[in-house]
Amino acid sequence: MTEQQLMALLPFMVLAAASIVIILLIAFRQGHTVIQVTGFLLMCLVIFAMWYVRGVLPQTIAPLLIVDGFGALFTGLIVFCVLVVGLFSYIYFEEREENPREYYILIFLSTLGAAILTISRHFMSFFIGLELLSISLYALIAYLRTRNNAIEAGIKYLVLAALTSAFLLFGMALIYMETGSMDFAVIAQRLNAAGKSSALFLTGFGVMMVAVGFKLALVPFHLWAADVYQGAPSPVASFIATVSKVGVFAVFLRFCQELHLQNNSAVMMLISAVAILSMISGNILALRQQNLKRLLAYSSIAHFGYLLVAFLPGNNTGVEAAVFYLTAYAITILAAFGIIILLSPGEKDADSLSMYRGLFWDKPFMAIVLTVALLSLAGIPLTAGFIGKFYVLTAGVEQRAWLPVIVLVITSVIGLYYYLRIISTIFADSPVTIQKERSLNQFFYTASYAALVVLTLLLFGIGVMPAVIIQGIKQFLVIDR
Amino acid sequence: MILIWMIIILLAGGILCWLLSKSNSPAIKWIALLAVLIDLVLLLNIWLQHGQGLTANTGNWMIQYQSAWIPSFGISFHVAMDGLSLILVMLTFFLGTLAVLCSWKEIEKRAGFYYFNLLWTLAGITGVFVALDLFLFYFFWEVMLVPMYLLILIWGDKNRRYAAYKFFIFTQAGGLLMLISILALYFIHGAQSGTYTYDYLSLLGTRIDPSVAKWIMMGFMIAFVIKLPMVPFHNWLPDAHSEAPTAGSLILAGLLLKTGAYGIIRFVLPLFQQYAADIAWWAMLFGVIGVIYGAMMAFAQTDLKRLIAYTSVSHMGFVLTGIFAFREIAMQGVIMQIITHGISTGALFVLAGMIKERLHTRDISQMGGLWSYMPAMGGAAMLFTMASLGLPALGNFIAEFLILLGTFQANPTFTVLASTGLVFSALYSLRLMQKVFLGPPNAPHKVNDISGREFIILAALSISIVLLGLFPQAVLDVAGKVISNKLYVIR
Amino acid sequence: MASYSVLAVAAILFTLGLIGVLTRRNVIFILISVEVMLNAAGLAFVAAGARWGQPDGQVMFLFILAMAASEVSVGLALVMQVYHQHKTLDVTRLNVLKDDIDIQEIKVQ
Amino acid sequence: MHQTLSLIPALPLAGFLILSLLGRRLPNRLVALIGAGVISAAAIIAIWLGISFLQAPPDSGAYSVELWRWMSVANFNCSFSLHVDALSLVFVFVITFVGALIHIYSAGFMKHDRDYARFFASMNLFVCAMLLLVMADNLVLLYLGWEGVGLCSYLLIGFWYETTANVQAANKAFYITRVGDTAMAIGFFLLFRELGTLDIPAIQKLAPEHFTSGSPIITAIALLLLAGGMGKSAQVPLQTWLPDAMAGPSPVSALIHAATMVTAGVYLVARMHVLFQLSPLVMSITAVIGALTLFIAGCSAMVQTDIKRILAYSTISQVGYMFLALGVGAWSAGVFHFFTHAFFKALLFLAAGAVIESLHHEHGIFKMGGLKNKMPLVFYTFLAGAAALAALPLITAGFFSKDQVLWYALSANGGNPLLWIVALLGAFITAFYTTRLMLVVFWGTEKTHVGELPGRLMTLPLVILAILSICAGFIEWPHNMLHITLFSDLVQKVLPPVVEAEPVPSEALFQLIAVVATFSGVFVGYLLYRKNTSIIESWKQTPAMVWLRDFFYTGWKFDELYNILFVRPFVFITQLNKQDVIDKIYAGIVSLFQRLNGIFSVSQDGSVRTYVIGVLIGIIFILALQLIL
Repeated sequence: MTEQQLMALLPFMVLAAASIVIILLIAFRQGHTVIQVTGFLLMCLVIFAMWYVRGVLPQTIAPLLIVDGFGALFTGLIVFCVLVVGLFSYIYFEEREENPREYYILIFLSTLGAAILTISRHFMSFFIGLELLSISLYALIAYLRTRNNAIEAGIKYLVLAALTSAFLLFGMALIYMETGSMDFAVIAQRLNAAGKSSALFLTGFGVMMVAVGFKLALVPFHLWAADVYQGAPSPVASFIATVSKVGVFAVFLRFCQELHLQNNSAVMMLISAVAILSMISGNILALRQQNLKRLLAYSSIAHFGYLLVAFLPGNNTGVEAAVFYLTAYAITILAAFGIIILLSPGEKDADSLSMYRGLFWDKPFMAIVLTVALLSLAGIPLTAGFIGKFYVLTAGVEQRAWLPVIVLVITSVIGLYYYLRIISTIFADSPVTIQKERSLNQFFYTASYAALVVLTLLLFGIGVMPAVIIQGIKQFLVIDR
Repeated sequence: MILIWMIIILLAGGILCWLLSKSNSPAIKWIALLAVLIDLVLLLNIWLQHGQGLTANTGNWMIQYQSAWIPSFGISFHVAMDGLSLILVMLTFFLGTLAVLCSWKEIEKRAGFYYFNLLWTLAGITGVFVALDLFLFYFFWEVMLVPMYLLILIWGDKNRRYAAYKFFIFTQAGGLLMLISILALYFIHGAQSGTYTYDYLSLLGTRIDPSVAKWIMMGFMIAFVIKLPMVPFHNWLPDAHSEAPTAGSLILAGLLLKTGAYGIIRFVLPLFQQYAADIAWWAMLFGVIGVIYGAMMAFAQTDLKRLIAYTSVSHMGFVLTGIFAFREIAMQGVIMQIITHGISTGALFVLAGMIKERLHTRDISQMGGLWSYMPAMGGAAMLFTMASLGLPALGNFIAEFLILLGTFQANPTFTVLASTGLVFSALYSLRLMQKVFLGPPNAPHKVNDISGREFIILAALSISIVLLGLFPQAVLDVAGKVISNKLYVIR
Repeated sequence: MASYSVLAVAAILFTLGLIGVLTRRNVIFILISVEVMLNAAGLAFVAAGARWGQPDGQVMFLFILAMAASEVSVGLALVMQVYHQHKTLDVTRLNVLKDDIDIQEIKVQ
Repeated sequence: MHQTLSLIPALPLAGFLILSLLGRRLPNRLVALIGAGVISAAAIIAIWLGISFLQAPPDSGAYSVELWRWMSVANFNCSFSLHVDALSLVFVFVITFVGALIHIYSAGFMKHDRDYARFFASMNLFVCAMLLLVMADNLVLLYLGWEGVGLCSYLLIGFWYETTANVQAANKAFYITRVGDTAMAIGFFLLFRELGTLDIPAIQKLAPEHFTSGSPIITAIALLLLAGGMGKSAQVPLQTWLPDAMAGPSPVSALIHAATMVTAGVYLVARMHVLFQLSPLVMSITAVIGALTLFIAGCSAMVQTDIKRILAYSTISQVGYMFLALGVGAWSAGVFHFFTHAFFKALLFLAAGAVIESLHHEHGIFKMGGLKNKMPLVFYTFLAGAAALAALPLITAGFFSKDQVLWYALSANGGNPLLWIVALLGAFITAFYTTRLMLVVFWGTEKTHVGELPGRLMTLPLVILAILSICAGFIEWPHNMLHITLFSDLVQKVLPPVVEAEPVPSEALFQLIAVVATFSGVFVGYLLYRKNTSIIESWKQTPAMVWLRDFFYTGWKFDELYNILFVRPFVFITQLNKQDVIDKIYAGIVSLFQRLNGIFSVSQDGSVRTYVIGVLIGIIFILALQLIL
């Protein structure tokens, strides 16, 4: 283990340390605020560390991990999301007078899991990261055990997650059986040596797809998404929507990259089929949904369908597109959930659409943020979502993947309808005012508002001046070449 | 650079209005008005500068401005203005000014946000007319959509939600198809020349193999004919027009429809000339169908604004037919039609708005004999109905005459069919006059004639329509050098 | 070749577990069936390791055991809560969260 | 000269602008002064112009002036320019002169109307448009005037717009003429495609070189132009609008629907005679249509009871004479008949207007009667007009023009006996219904009390027109009598002389026959409506006659025919598709997706078991896919 490798792992160590630090703080009877602030600083520290060690990248920590630009990029995105989620969580839990301390342990643990996924190059690290992520998620989802059916959501997620990880393991076992290695690179070599990909390998991959599909909520493994989003506390829901999906997608992308699966017609066929199914059913399911959290769940199903379209080419454009899309998507979804959290009155979440009637005339700021987020999801210009969709389409057209592209277009037209439905509700007359008691801590309100402002500005900024981000992504991605 | 400033002024003005919306002060209106007027003046200045030189050098770009935007995609912020754009932008600002004026009294609640949307729509439209980078074009194409949607959604009439959805979704559906086509073009050109760019001027040279080209062109065409609108893609129009507030209808009819025609002229014909020639027959056919179908629908309507909306369908049918005749005369006619239809139909919508303000209904069966209450408005209405049925000495006649004259050389049969549109237009126009202004007086209460502000609006419109009818050459010259370009016409 | 037959056994086990998950209504039994599936996967790993004469298979199995344990512990905690709140362990009774589309259609004139 | 030329249409235009913009603020007296003044001024200028034209004809044969370049696109150029030759001059004179008289008359006639200004504005606009029509040097400008007069006719027929019937009459007039106009426009397009220009002088020069006589293309062009003319001039089958057009005030009927506008068709055909001469077929069609029209309309005129409708039908039939003349190639005869007809028909309408006004807006002739002594001046002027209409020989203008028409219908090489017989029959009918009108209205017993008599403003024009309808004919005598042919000398600067077919039968004989026909018409009229009216009573019992009367009365049932053929089907279809059928498609799509949504969300039933099944399906699906590939 060279010193450089240690250096490269520094951010992840900090991340791991974070949860321990929190445990200690709790042991020392520190209050919510302290923990919150510490957590915030630690996350900033992670990002700083990432920036600090960028020089030594890429580093391979054989056999399990590889820290390269790719990983750094996704980790950065994940940590950013956690920062925002954490910020929102404070108010959310303060208003519910729950004891939120352990919440932070769990959230940092699962973040660590996601982070490990982004840098894993081996089935074991893949598996460990995934389980770290999901096991802490079970607890997180059910964290507010007395409230809006969190438990039910938790059980559902638990059963299905456990089931699918069994599939994952079995698939891994099959591939291991076939290739005699769990190291992505080695597997790739063996496969090339074998020439054509064997049935056993394909089966294995297919079985693994179940787990991946589950975590990314791809059709037909998407059924849990809506219930869990609805049942889980809003911050956790946003966490699932962003962090866990980013992490899993990262490792999936790396896996396919390493094995050059994009050249494997069977796999591509499978993936595009899944993509098309997800786009269609996601959008159709959302059409008449009245519950905002469920609706976001469905739209996220559709969006990961779009994302797979970008994923299809497997060339640089594809990866860039995917990363960019994820970034835009994460920011958008965080903004949307931020609004939900801030509007949620103490007892329950503000998830029924009727609560947003005429919001614009009551709380213009929030309404604008939400509207921008929705427009971004719908992919309307001036917002990041548009550039994202544009990027994805570019990748798709470049690959001449006409069928998925056409489906993408048609479904996003269908999708327009429900985004417009929310927007028209927001701008409808006769506003209903959501009365919600201001909690004591004004500071965190301003902080959250600030966060929302930042997110919105980011949405616009990326939408109008995407060049900066794209350049950044490119630079990071060249690191691992 | 000046072009950018025009757009920026509108955007900034809009934001300013919005910021002031808390204090529901009259200043808002004035700011909006000022913003548009400044642009109008700037543009007039440009015309005076380049208008003459224009005739000399064959349709070159008067003004160009280009700066990198998203270099990694070869997207640049490239705007330019030639005769065609000049005319259309002129129309934009002219109607924009009137739109602000006719919202003056109509919009009381949430004025700030209203003018924000109004100005941003105008900005988007302006952008569409000057963009020379396909990505930028698409960008503006969508930008003008959202504020328009909000205009309909918030300040619209009873059935506004439905109309707003329909408007947005129809346009977006077309837009995305266009986006795909743009991308395909981008890659094909890149593969050929090695430089990946969205720049219109460099894409012009692209050679595309026929099988693909047909599809790519279809992408563009569908987007544009939905906006135009062409039967059977016209269904968003009657709802949007009839539900939108007066200014909204004015902008929809006067400007948004024109973006479709502009798109076809600017992009489809030059980029895919021979393939455009292949579909010419079908396009003209649908144009003719539009002329007749729209007229018949208009004749049946009882909702004043719906009626006018369907007349737009009919008039735009002439545009489609004229464009695909590939004759210079017809193309000039199309340009004239774009302008004059904008003015005449816009004026009719303004009048409809005024009537609605007074009678609180759009149902013409509840009107009648209004002339005896408001002779002045009646006179104006007479003028514009006559314009819309193509009475000589008014602009629309020049347009339709030139279109038909040119089209006849391309396809006599369709021209004859389209000419029946002249008869049909007489049918619905006179029916409109009869139901609304003539016949036994039938008004719930005493309604008073037009106010000073309304007089200014109507006077401006009337004068321009008459001038266009008597001295069209001024316009024809500006557009002429662009149109006579071999890209647009078959000699 | 032996390893393949072992793999076959694993596959059968896996399927049995899956069937269990499908047929059982009681949360606890479902969890147990999942355990069976996990162990089937573990067995497959061992078989694979045996085939290539590597220890990795066993190592992986250990990981699986650890994970399974932690999973079950969290799972049981949740189960307790479920029983506490709903006075039942029948998963099919846990269906408060679902799509209830109230037919609010846009008017199509 | 150029300025004066442009002044002629410019003055009425100015009048229109002033009156329409601030007419409502001006006192009636001033309005009348402006309205009538501008036209009179234009008339004076026109007369002066005519005189100078006669004294020193321009070597080009026409005064012309280009005001500005209107449109020039590619090879299509047309300028806004006026062109006055002998033919135009005749029309300009009639339009301005008769127009001026009618304006003066209106000043008195309309004085009780609250929309005084609007009336004069529209009238001025009409005169302006009509002048542009006849002075245009290219067909586009002509079309401008053409549509302009259409508009004014629409405005003035529906002048009393508060009565729905009037508005409908106005619409009807506009629709039907519009049909003709559209045909004409198509003719223009065709012409442009062939010759590449729409300038009238150019056409007259190019056409003979370009077209071979009787070629289908020239026939098509001529036919289309003719259709336009038929629309405006109310020739069969587009005549049905004119009788209804009587809904307008009487001066309007006099000016637009008798003297000027309805003869626009005559002008067009005469103006485009080059094209028509190239297509003998169309020439004969024109003649036949003229003959048909004059007969059909004459029959209807015999049984009308509304004084104005009688005159309206007689107008149609007189214009039919003009078309007949043009059709057989007797150009100057046709134009000459227009010339005389303008005077006496305008006179008749104005006089009728005076009668109606004095009888409290009573239109039915059988409610009138015995006015001979009650309003003598109107009676004498009316008599003069009626005599001219009936073409009493040698003492009326009508005779001189109609005689020529009859004669050439037979003798011109385009003519033939059949046409002549029909025309003769027409002459008989005309004489008959004129007599009937006179007798019923002015003789017999008074049935309605006579109100105030027309003032000086109204009587003066009557007198002038009466004189003219007697004397206007003396400038052109049948050439077998004394040899005065001023008129034909003038117009034959433009129009070709009539070509007579050989051998020419003895003219006097046929003139005699015609005279006999006329007098017999008068006599029959006298017999039926004065001598013993019992015959009519007996006819009222016989169903055949009743049916015939009804058939004629309704204008040969053309309206019903058109209702069944065009109006009802059109309205039916449009009403059928009121809710755009295409909209259904999109509605269908929407509901389809809403159904799909319903179906999909069944899977979201919240039970873990379902979700596990979902996973199972997924894995099966995946493996199946793997197997397939």
